[in-house]
Amino acid sequence: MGIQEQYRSEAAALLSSGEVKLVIGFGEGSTADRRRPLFARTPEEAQKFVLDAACIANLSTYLVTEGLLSDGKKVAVFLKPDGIRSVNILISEAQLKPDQVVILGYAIDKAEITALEGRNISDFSLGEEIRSHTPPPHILQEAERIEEMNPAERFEFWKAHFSKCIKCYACRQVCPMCYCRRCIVDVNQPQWVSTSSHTLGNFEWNIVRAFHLAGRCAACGACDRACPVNIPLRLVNYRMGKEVIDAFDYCAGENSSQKPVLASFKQDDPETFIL
Amino acid sequence: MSEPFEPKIVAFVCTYCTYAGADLAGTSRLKYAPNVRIVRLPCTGRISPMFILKALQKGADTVLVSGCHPGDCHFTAGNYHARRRWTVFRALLAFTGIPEERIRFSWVSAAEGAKFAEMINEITEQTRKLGPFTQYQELQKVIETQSTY
Amino acid sequence: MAKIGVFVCHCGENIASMVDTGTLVKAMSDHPGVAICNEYKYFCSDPGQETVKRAIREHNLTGVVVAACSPRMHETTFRKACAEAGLNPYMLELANIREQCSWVHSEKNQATSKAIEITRSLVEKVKRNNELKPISVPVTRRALVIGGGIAGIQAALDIAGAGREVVLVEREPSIGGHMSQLSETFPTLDCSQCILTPRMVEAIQHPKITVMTYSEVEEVEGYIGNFTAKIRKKARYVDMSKCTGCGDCIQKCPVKKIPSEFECGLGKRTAIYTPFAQAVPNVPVIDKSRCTYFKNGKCKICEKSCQIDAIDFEQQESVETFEFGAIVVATGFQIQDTSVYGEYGYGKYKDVITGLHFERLASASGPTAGKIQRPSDGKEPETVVFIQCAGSRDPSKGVKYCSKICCMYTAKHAMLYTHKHHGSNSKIFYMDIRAAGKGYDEFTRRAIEEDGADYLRGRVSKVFEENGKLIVRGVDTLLGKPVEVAADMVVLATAMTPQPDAKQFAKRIGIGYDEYGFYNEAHLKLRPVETAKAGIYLCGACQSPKDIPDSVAQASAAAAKVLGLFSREQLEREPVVAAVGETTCAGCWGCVYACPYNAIEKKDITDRNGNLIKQVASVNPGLCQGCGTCVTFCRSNSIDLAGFTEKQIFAEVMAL
Amino acid sequence: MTRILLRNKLDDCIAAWQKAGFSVFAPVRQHEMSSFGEVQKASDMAFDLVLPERTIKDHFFPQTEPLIKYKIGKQQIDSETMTPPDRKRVFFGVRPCDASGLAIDDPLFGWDYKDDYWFRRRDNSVIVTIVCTEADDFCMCTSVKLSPESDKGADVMLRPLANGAGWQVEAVSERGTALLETIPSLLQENSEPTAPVPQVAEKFDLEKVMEWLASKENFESQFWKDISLRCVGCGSCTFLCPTCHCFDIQDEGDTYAGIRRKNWDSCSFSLFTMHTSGHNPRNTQSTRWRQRIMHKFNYYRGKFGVNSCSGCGRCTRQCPVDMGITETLQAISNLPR
Amino acid sequence: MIYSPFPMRVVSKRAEAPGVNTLKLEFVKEEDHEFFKQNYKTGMFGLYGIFGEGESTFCVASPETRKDYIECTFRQSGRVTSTLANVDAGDIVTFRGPYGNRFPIEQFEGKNLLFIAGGIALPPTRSVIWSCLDQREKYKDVTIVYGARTVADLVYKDELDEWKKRDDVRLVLTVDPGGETPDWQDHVGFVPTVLEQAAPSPENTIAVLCGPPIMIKFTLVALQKLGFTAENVYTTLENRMKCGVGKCGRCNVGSVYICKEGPVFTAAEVQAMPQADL
Repeated sequence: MGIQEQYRSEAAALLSSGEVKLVIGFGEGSTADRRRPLFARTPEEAQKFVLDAACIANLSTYLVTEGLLSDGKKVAVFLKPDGIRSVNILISEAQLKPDQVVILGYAIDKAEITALEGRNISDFSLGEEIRSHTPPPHILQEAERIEEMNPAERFEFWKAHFSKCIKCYACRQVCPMCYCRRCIVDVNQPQWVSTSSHTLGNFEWNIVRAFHLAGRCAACGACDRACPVNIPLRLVNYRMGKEVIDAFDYCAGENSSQKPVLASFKQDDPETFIL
Repeated sequence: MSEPFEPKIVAFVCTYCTYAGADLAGTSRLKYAPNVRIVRLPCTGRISPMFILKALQKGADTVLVSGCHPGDCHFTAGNYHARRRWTVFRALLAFTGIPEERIRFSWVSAAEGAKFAEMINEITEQTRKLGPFTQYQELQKVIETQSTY
Repeated sequence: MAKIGVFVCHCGENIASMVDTGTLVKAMSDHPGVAICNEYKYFCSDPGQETVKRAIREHNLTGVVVAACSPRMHETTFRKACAEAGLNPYMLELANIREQCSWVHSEKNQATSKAIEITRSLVEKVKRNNELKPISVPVTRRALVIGGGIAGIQAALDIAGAGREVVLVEREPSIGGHMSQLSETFPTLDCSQCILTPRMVEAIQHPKITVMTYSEVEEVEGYIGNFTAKIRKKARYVDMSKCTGCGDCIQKCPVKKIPSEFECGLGKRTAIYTPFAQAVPNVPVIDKSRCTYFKNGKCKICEKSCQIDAIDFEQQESVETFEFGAIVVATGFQIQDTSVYGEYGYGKYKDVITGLHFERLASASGPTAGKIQRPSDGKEPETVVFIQCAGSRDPSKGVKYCSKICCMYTAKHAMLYTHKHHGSNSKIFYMDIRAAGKGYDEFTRRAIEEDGADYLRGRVSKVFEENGKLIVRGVDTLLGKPVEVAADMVVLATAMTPQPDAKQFAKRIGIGYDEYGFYNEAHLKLRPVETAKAGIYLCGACQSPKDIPDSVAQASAAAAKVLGLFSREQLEREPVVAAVGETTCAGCWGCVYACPYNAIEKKDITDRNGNLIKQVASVNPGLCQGCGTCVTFCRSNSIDLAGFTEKQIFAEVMAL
Repeated sequence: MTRILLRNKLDDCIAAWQKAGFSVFAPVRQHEMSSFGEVQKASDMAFDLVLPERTIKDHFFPQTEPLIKYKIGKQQIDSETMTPPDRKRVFFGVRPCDASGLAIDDPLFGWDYKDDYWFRRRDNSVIVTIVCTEADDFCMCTSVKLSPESDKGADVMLRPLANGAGWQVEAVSERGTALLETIPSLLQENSEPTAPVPQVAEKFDLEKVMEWLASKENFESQFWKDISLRCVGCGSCTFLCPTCHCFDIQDEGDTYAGIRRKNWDSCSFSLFTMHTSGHNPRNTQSTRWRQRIMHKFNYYRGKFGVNSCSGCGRCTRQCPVDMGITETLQAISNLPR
Repeated sequence: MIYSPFPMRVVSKRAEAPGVNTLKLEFVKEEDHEFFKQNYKTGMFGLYGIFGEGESTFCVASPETRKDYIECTFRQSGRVTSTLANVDAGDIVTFRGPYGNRFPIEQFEGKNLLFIAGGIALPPTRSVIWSCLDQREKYKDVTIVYGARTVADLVYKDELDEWKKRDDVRLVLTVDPGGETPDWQDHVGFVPTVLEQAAPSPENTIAVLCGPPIMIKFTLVALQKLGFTAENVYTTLENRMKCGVGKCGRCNVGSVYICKEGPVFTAAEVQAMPQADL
């Protein structure tokens, strides 16, 4: 039995036994190479689940949908390691209760897809894997290319990209970490971040979002994929993740009991740049 | 003829250490460059990255952020939290093309009037060398003109 | 719209000579929202304040900016003035155009335009100020005094004398501190023990004072009026409630050769001991590290000797928690480790000693019963060389500051020595004689003129032994000649330094300290006994080197501050505290972790039927100290800090 | 016999238009994104696109538009109305669906109160469409009763020649005729065959959809909740839509001056209809998605006689969760009656 | 240009209730005033603004019979209203409008009028009330039923007194249970209940009903019970608006643009709208 069939029947069993009220997985998409999030509430619907190497979205986003978990019932969700990492972060930020999430874990290695052992978040110890996780080579190369630029070149690079931003907030909406009920860009007293999508306002928005994700990003790349104007958002999030690892030896989502990196400190944190 | 460049430096400081240090520079009648504008906050912990960003947009050529030395925070740990934020924010700005010299961080205690004065002179001088921070300022100018479409 | 009054102070010439106040007034008069802008020579004066008050009333002002000195100087003055004129005192901002403008710049145009920018950004801020009300918090009217030296004892007695409870904590087995080690005290030469012991006894017998010796303050939490302190009582192995202080156990203890700390190693003590004869409480402790029973499991002679079964080898250390309203820190000092002066031979030659050793030698209760004897051979020294500033005022090896007491005690030592040993010869190497204080100069003169102390102005370069004598080689700068003195004993006036753990302790209780570890007062001149942390006060040598009169005076001052605080049941606090916007709080608890005061709690939001809707953060305004760390953390901007709100600072930045 | 414009004449053509005072815009690829941008020569243009990622709407209803500049003074606030630049523009290589989008929005911006910002640009622009020769999986113009060769919203329509050497040229409006008069020498009489128009299958039965939407009882149907479950509430479908026209007005500035701006807004955003009282008529994603569909295929038609969709398919093409109008309307037309 | 507002001078500000203020505004420019005089009819609304903060939508609370000035009453809540609440006489604010449709008061001529309002919704009603009272002879009986949560929340207290004194107006005042003060003389109870007790005749009567959605809902039931038909009940809707001129796409309920086809509707028209979107 392939993993797809295995998970279909497992999802169906979870639903029919009443253990979970909902299974969030993937279904066929509008084209042959697309997969779309699929929500199954009945064992029959669970038969529509698809699980293959095209299932790259991070479905943990849906776990923070307002009101979804407020009834205390459980939800099962198909997650790759980056999704599991997101769940760890969400638990550590009190957005999820560990016992409300059943994880149907899987991993994709090129075209191969394998099932992950364990159903509860505590079954997954991702620490080492995440630490040694490197982004796809093209991202890494691009990030290095930017690091090698001088500030003016870097600015031009981002100016070109951010000038395209239309503030559709797709990056925010697909991001599991963007669960705020009111985003800072929607705060108008005072209006720290302008809603206008001129380049300066776009810099503001993208910098603020990157800062808010620093030390919290699960590196799932959802923002990057969602961006309709192809801004390489992943690069800046990758850079932030690298910074917190290098500076504070902190890797977001290693486990679910971390303290937020920017709400904690060590007395001997590096401060070479401070006069 | 354009006017000679006078750097604009915006400083966000905590009231217990650096602000007091700046006061001490005053009571000691130390002289320093008049290019700095101080925004007083209770603690470095209150200094949000948004302040720095807005100051840069509003025409600051350099932003200075300063507070109590580690261990000396009036609020015990505000500066430790601030330090982490600065580390991250600084890296972020650098990655998006803002030269690191444009944002300066320091610890200045209430007793370090002289350090404050020297530092302002040094930052002013350095900013003079760097020239105006045109990158955001030019984007700001674009906003103020009519629609480009 | 806002009606802001701007008042530009000349501060005499202090501001007006560098800032063109006329230009400033004109600029501010043209600023949107400014209803009136005046200038005056001294706004802090009565007529100046009257002007402000009148303007508030006449123009119905909604906010006031006084462009003058630092808010650290006169914020309170003008807040009061606003309140008297019926304007909420928090609708005031001070634009600092003196300390941070006129005094530090030398070019008038630039200073003026800077003053304009400073003032207008604060006008924009004040437009967005909110009316605030001071927060009332209850005051626990019990004080914690940390340190049982003369300063701590005095503070405790003063507070208790006014009828308030005090817990006096001392980490040594007895209170008394350094003063109990001294022989006679300058400038009156009365016996230190004689004047101290009655105070020690008074303290321990006082119904309002709980003396906790052999105890340390482990942790302090809370805020002014509401501190909680954990105090660790070390195991004494002697039941204090039973012990009569008969001393039988000490007599019988077989371990007798332990160098006594109290005697600076010049005398010996037993494993079960009281540090000195007049110890208060007069209850011995067992030095666990030296006790044969604790080392080998056998002995217990003391237990057998005790007729009332006061020895308790099973005693455990315990931690007690108390609530306090105020804390007086009087943790004292230590003397500097003189071994840094290798050239003086301290540690190498037994007869090179410190001033404190000398005190013990001179003390009637000391190891030599008051006879000045050489530690090496017990002989009475013929010639004693005193080296002043052996540590103080020496930035290269010692400390930069003056330890303040050395000139006096050296003179005293010379005197005592002469009194006890006629025909003796004291030679004192000094840099200056600093004898400012009542009767002090007379005292040093007496040493020179009546008791023949020989003062040599100059530094000592080397002390070495030759033929059983200590050769002190130095220079007499007045004569401009090198000198060599063959001495029998050399006494170093070592520097007074903070306690070895002073910095760690300061961090534990949340007060500031200087580069050495002396504790910082809130203001050197105007608030010398307060720390920056409200409700914690300082006295004695933990703040800076002090002699006994100064320590006692400061102790009484700290006590007065404590009593002032305790005069009310409620305390009004600055309303600069954070508050959470519950509708937008996402409940990520970052603020909870970030808060240095544990002032943020989780709060349940329920619907009308009591069902939990969500949890949000909630700030306890009593605990919040207003640092704003939580505000900066909050991603959804759901927390704000009164007095420094996001709106205010945004406006301030946008006006720059 | 018809006139054709040869591809190798395009540089001359651009030059001629520029000489006549036009700025020329065409699909371009810049910074990893395709959109309409100003071009100087033919090689700047990206012809190989089925459709640029960004719509031509950007140039008529920009994402952020300054309306009024104000200065805050002590006694008064000076304000100055800002207007779009008065420049003549040719949009070359517009796809019929994008051009239709403009035509669809015209009545909205024109009814009763005329939106000068839109019409000043419309009146100064000439739209040169190129009939599609390719369609992708997402194209759905035929489903909304338009076609790859629709001339709606166009001033000049070009049909690619089968040999790829150029286009057959046809003016479909007065403005178009006038534009062609600036390049008479570049056009030649010819009767080359044109490339075939792609067959775009109809993906749903529009009549059935409209009927279902018009029926009141369906407004509260569970259908809306089910179909929109995965919608994450971003605005990418609306912002990339050639007909979506919702906006916000915001003041942006500092203490002394600022600009009142008109910025794109989206009915997908949860705060879009939030009252200050906290009441939100459309407080769930399903009601917002319903609004979007209803607005496009029921309300708009009720008001202006036309559906507010030109079938470009961008909403689906760009959706991060693979939603879009097509899927919803397909589902509606497949609902059992 | 379409989004350019008229500058207006604040003549006076009056505090009505906690957080509720009335501004009286006059036109700075005569041509703007002319435009207003020609176009304003009772029921229309405008966008009141302050440069630097933005614009906020509410009705014109002054009647079409008094066009020398504009009055508006609003509750302080958002960024704009908070700033508007802080203006003083002499300050300049802006007004864009008048927009929307109107109460067709000439169709009300010769009929009895019943005005029902709750809380902060008296302002739009007040515009119609005065428009009718200023030509009192054209209408028959006038009844006003007004309720608020507490006594303090009642707005236009002076005018309530004035109406109370008039013998050609029947004023029924009420506050919600618990909202009364010791010296409260009038009714205690919710508007629908008090309305039923007051029992105005539906005969030849037009009802104008304004209030929060929940009050409208229950009051409509009460009116039906009393025999009113939905066609004879007028109300006004206030949705979030940004443009006011049918462009920004925010205010529509179904195919109706509140800003253009509204804000005044008969209850029958409102009932035809998709209720869930209200």
